Amino acid sequence: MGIKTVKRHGDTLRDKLYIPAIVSGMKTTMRHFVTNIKDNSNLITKSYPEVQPTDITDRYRGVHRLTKREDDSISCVACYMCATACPADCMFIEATERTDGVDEKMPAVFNIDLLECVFCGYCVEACPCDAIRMDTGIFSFVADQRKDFILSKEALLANTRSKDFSDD
Amino acid sequence: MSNIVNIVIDGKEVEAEKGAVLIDYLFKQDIDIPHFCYHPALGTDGNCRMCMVEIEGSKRPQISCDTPVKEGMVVRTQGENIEQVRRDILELELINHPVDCPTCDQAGECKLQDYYMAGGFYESRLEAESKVKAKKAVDLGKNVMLDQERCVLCTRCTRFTDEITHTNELGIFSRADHSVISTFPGQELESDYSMNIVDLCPVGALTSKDFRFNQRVWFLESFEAICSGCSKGCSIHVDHKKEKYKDDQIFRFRPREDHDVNGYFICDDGRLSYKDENDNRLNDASINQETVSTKEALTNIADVLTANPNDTLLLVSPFLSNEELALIKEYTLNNGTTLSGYSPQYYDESFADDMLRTSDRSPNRAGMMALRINENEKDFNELLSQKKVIVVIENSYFEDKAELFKDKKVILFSSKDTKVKEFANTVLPVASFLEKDGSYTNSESVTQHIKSGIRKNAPVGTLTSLWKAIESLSKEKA
Amino acid sequence: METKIVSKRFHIPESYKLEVAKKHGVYGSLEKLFTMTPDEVITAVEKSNLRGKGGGGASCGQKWRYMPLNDPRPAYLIVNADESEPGTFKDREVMDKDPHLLIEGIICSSYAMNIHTAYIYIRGEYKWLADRLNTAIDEAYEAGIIGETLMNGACDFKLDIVVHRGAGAYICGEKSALIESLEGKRGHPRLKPHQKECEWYFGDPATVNNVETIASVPEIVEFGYEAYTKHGTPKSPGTMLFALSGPVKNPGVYELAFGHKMIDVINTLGGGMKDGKKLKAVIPGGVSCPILTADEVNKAVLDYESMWDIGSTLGTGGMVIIDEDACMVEVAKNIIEFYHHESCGQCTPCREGTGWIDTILHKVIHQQGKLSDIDNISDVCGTLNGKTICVFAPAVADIIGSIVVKFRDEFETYILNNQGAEHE
Amino acid sequence: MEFAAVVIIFINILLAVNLAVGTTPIMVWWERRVSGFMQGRSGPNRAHIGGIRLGGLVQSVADMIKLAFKEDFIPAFIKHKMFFIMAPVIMFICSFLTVGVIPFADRLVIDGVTYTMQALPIDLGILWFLAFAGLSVYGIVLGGYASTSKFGILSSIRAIAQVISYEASMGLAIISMLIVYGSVNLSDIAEYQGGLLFGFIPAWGIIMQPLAALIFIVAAFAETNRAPFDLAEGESELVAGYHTEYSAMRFGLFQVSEFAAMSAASALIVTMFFGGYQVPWLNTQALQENINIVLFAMMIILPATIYFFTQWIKKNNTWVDENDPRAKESKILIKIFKGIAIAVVVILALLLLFGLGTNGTNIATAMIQVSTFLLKFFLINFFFVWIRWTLLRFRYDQLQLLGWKVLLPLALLNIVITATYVLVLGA
Repeated sequence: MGIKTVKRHGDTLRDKLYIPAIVSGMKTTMRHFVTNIKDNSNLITKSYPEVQPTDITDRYRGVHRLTKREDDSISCVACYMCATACPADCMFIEATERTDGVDEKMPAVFNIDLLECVFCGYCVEACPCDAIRMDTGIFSFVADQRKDFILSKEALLANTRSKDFSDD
Repeated sequence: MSNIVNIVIDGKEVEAEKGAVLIDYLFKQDIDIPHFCYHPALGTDGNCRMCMVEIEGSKRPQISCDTPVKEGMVVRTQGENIEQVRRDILELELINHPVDCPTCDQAGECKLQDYYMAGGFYESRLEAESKVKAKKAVDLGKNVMLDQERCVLCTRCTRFTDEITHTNELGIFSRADHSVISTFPGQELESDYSMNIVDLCPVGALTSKDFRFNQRVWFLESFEAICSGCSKGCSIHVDHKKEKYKDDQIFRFRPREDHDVNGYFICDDGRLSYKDENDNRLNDASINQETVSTKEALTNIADVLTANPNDTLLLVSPFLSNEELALIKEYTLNNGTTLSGYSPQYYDESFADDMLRTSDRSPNRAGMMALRINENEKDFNELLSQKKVIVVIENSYFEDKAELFKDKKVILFSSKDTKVKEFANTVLPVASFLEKDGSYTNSESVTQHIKSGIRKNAPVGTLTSLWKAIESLSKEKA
Repeated sequence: METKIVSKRFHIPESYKLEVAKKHGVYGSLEKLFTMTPDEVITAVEKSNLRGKGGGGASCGQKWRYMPLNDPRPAYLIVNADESEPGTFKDREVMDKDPHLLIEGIICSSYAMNIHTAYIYIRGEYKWLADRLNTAIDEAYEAGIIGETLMNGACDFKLDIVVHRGAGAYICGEKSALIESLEGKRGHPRLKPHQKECEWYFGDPATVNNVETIASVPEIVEFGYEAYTKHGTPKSPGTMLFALSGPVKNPGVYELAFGHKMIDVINTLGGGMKDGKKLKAVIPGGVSCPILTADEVNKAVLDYESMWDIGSTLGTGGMVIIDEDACMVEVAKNIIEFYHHESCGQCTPCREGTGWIDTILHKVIHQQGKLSDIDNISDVCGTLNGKTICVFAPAVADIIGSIVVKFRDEFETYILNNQGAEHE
Repeated sequence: MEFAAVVIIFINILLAVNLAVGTTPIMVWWERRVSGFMQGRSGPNRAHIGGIRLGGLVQSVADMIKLAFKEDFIPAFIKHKMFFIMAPVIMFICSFLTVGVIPFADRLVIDGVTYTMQALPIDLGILWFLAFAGLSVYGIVLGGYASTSKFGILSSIRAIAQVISYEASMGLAIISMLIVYGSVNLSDIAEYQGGLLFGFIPAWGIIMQPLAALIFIVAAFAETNRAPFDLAEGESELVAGYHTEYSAMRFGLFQVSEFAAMSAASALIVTMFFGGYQVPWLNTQALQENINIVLFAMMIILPATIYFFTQWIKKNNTWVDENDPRAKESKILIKIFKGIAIAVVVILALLLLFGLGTNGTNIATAMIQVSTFLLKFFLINFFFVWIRWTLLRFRYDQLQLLGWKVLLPLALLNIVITATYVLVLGA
């Protein structure tokens, strides 16, 4: 095997002086500054909300939605896996007997408090039924009361998959 | 001591009792042997074949639940061979199991699930559509639901009804992989102990109608307590949970193994008595029906008690702990008040049976008797007519006898919102049975201690702390 | 070739009737019996090395010795007539053609073990045989052969015989399941005891014997064990009823002394294969024994030890002959369907394993098979073997496992060609 | 007192106050937009009053209003309420007073009376600066300590150690400058830098004493808690350091004093090392002599600059939605700037046409010098911002290492060399 000696970086006088590195860094920032101030049309910043983003990818974790089965009924079986996985404790579920014969359990209440949600997507990973997804592409949610940020089961069911996303 | 023999378990030499069931011995050694059908209360049945161990000298792996301990036995509970055998059998166990843990109440305390996760069968070799289908939600009658698909046919439930309750409601029907557990036609589960089969069931086939879908078990916290449903004082686990934004709430009682008191089981009434703890709570102190602070009520009570100590009757109840009773008893001795423990309303002859249930539906009458607190009816009635101040402490005797309060000053300590409140001059809420620590003596003179794990949002003081406050207030006045 | 001991009256018309049978010497052994002590009878049976004919081949005398002596509890003899194995139909012949021989055997055995009640647990489907037995027993009662005394007072020994019809479960042929069933419970085999002991019927000692075994006892009593051990081989003395079924010219039950070559029996008594087809395989003793290929059949000798040597067992002696036309996949499917249906569902491996193999073979037959299915079947057979309470599951593992191993090529071809007649 | 004196004193104080406080919104805006452009973002550009955004400057106004009207919240766990309240005030006053001694122009002579162009005409200029710059750390210490928060305490400790470390080097760097200038009066120092070195190089501090300049500038960064030495704030470790628990205008005061301190440091750096109010090669005398030429040059340069600026506005100051008032801003601004250009040209032309007189010449000179000073001042401030968005924050041990093991010996060495040079060659 033998031992490979890696030369320690930053030991030369030039490195120790700091000045050359600082100057080159300042050159870089200044170059950006000058370029952008000369012509600011190439800035990455969009003038939101007049200009809406067009580059939200399929992996973007937007506001949640509850999916439906083929017969248009709720997929969720109220297993609480999402609530268990949730690091923010923002999911409030109450289960009930399901009587339509599709399954035996479903949520009576399924609330997500968006103010507490950290959008980590663990609930989506945890769901064994693919019942909760974050593919709505909704990145902006506004309300003027705290209670309006609590999404109910109906609201979550009403959310749909973003049309911008590719069909996979 | 010839009963003790030397055996070797996983290469370790140990001593064991000759003739004992090997699996019992392994449990005692904290060796976890997967098993479904074996249960110490129900004995060996040997049908699940999960508890296989290797025993040197025998050609094939043996089930440890049907192997008596013998001198010189060399047992292996680990190793590639035996684990492969367990995996094989577990795979068969799962081959027709719906694996619907998400909707199964047992998930989290399910043995099959544990073994499944440990074994890592994330893919079945049998396709889902080939699985044998059976009925999913069968109402077995009293308090129990059955899911025939999830059943592993360990027959613990049928053996419970056959051997423990002798009610024989359950049986196995059909053959091979179509075998299902069910009640006999036209029969329902009627036993007063039927919910024990929910605990016995190692999988989610039998679930409690009461607890069904209420909570996932891994959210629950638990502490050890006793049941206050009758003077048997069965040992229980109290499963409770303080949900976000909600108050601490009890979700279920589970029996706790206690060979001095109840063995492995409790009755259904006791099990469902947790509802009394959650419902109908008294939270606010009041003086003459007006809500006041605890402090004001305490001052008021101290005033009344110091004013007429000789004209005061304290009525305690067998729902109080030994410590509380002793405290009040000491108070009466020091202050000249009189004390009674008259509480005939807790007797219910129809409740008793020859298993666990007793006719006295209060947990601590034996403790009250040990403190020599008078329960005599005649004495009580005499005192009641003489005394002008009646202090009722957690005693429901006056629930339907409010007319006895005429011309009297009534002080009520209660954890329940009772009708007596309307006739009482001063009302003070106290912590309920499971919210306080204390010891209780059951009808068989076994004293058990509760250390409460419940944390309410707005804690109401325990009787002990409130009473001490009253005592010190009284002293200030004197 | 045949040695007729049990079947000596089979050819006589109406031999099931008491007077006909009596004319031909039934109950002849009893006179000698009453002169013997019970212990002498057991010793004689022990020395004759009479083996259980129900499939296990355990020594009958030894089994009798397990009955506790001087026990205050009543003892029971239970005759296992729950003959439900495909390919086995010898007990039927005994009960059909010579029921009085069975009664005679019961008398001898009960006398030997001081038993006053004997049960004949008969398969539910054998309704007419149960009737025939009942008629015979009634005749025997009437004639005073059994009842308060034996042979009209020749011996002061009370004996009752009761015929009990099962509800048609194969597993009730297993002795402990049979007793459970007889006790009125679900027919689940019991856990095996840890030392050699007798069976327990409602907590009382009992012994369970096969019909043919019991029917062999009078011969030993009457002529002594020396006469019996003259037949057969030193280790497997005596005779056995062999049943031949399948595409042979003369299928049927033949009593043979042990030690004949299997191929000879098929070719002479069986008259050879029908339509000149070639022999492909034989399942030697009811379908629960490992299958023998044609080559093995040529080597096979009909006694317990020789059969064990070639990796099979003699079982009940019911030989199922399979000719070249038969598809082994379908044979296996047919057999597993039977086992799947008959598994009692008590032990996990058997309950789920039989169903699983059935499902796999169903898929194979319906042209959805994969080559990995063959290994899956072998795997399941491995799990079934030796991990259950009774020997039902090992029997499944034996027959299915041996078919899959010995005819693997055929399975592979079947799956790959995706052919085979549609089964629907 | 004469009217002129009142006006001049008033102007001086106004300049000082504006430099200390009034520049804060501008600096905030400056910081945001410069950092934006450096990072390829645009920075604030939405807030507007009737469509006028002034490139985002209005956002700073909005922020100011917000801070002023926000609830003044003191957490319940704070025990030393007085210290808590005093801390931002101390810090603000110290930073604010520092600017007072900066000369904005040469001594102005009106009607034969000489006026010093300083808000606080004190002779001890540099010492005053050192005193108050050092004192202002008390604000941080008190604030952090009174916050009853571990972040605040940690921040206070860091701030103390940091200020002590760098105060030493800074003082020593100044000493070497004093040896050169021979005075502590900032007006004298600025005046000195009007001369030429070897006859052609402006005698600026930075040219005479580059090492001292470097040390001073680095130390000034540390003194003012600016990146890369903003360990007292250290968002990544300390949330916001000493002002974690502050809100509303108390927080605003901290913010203002930070920028005031920065302004003061900039002003001092300009005065000490970049010639103060001096226009290179044109000292006061030269300016006064050639005032007409200078004005004429300005008459050409200013409109030209404004022309290019309007071109830039036209190109870059746009808005996506044409119906929005903000879309019309460019046109308005261009008109205003054109108006300014015309007005300047007209005024300058009139001045040139009718002559200035002595007082007029002096006032014009002072105005040019004030403008020069402000230009330099803003450039140094830009440098501050530039450094902040380029360099990473130092680690704490690196900070101390740099202070004690590098800057301090260098400063001492510099003093020795300077002193030797001065001794050997004579003053």
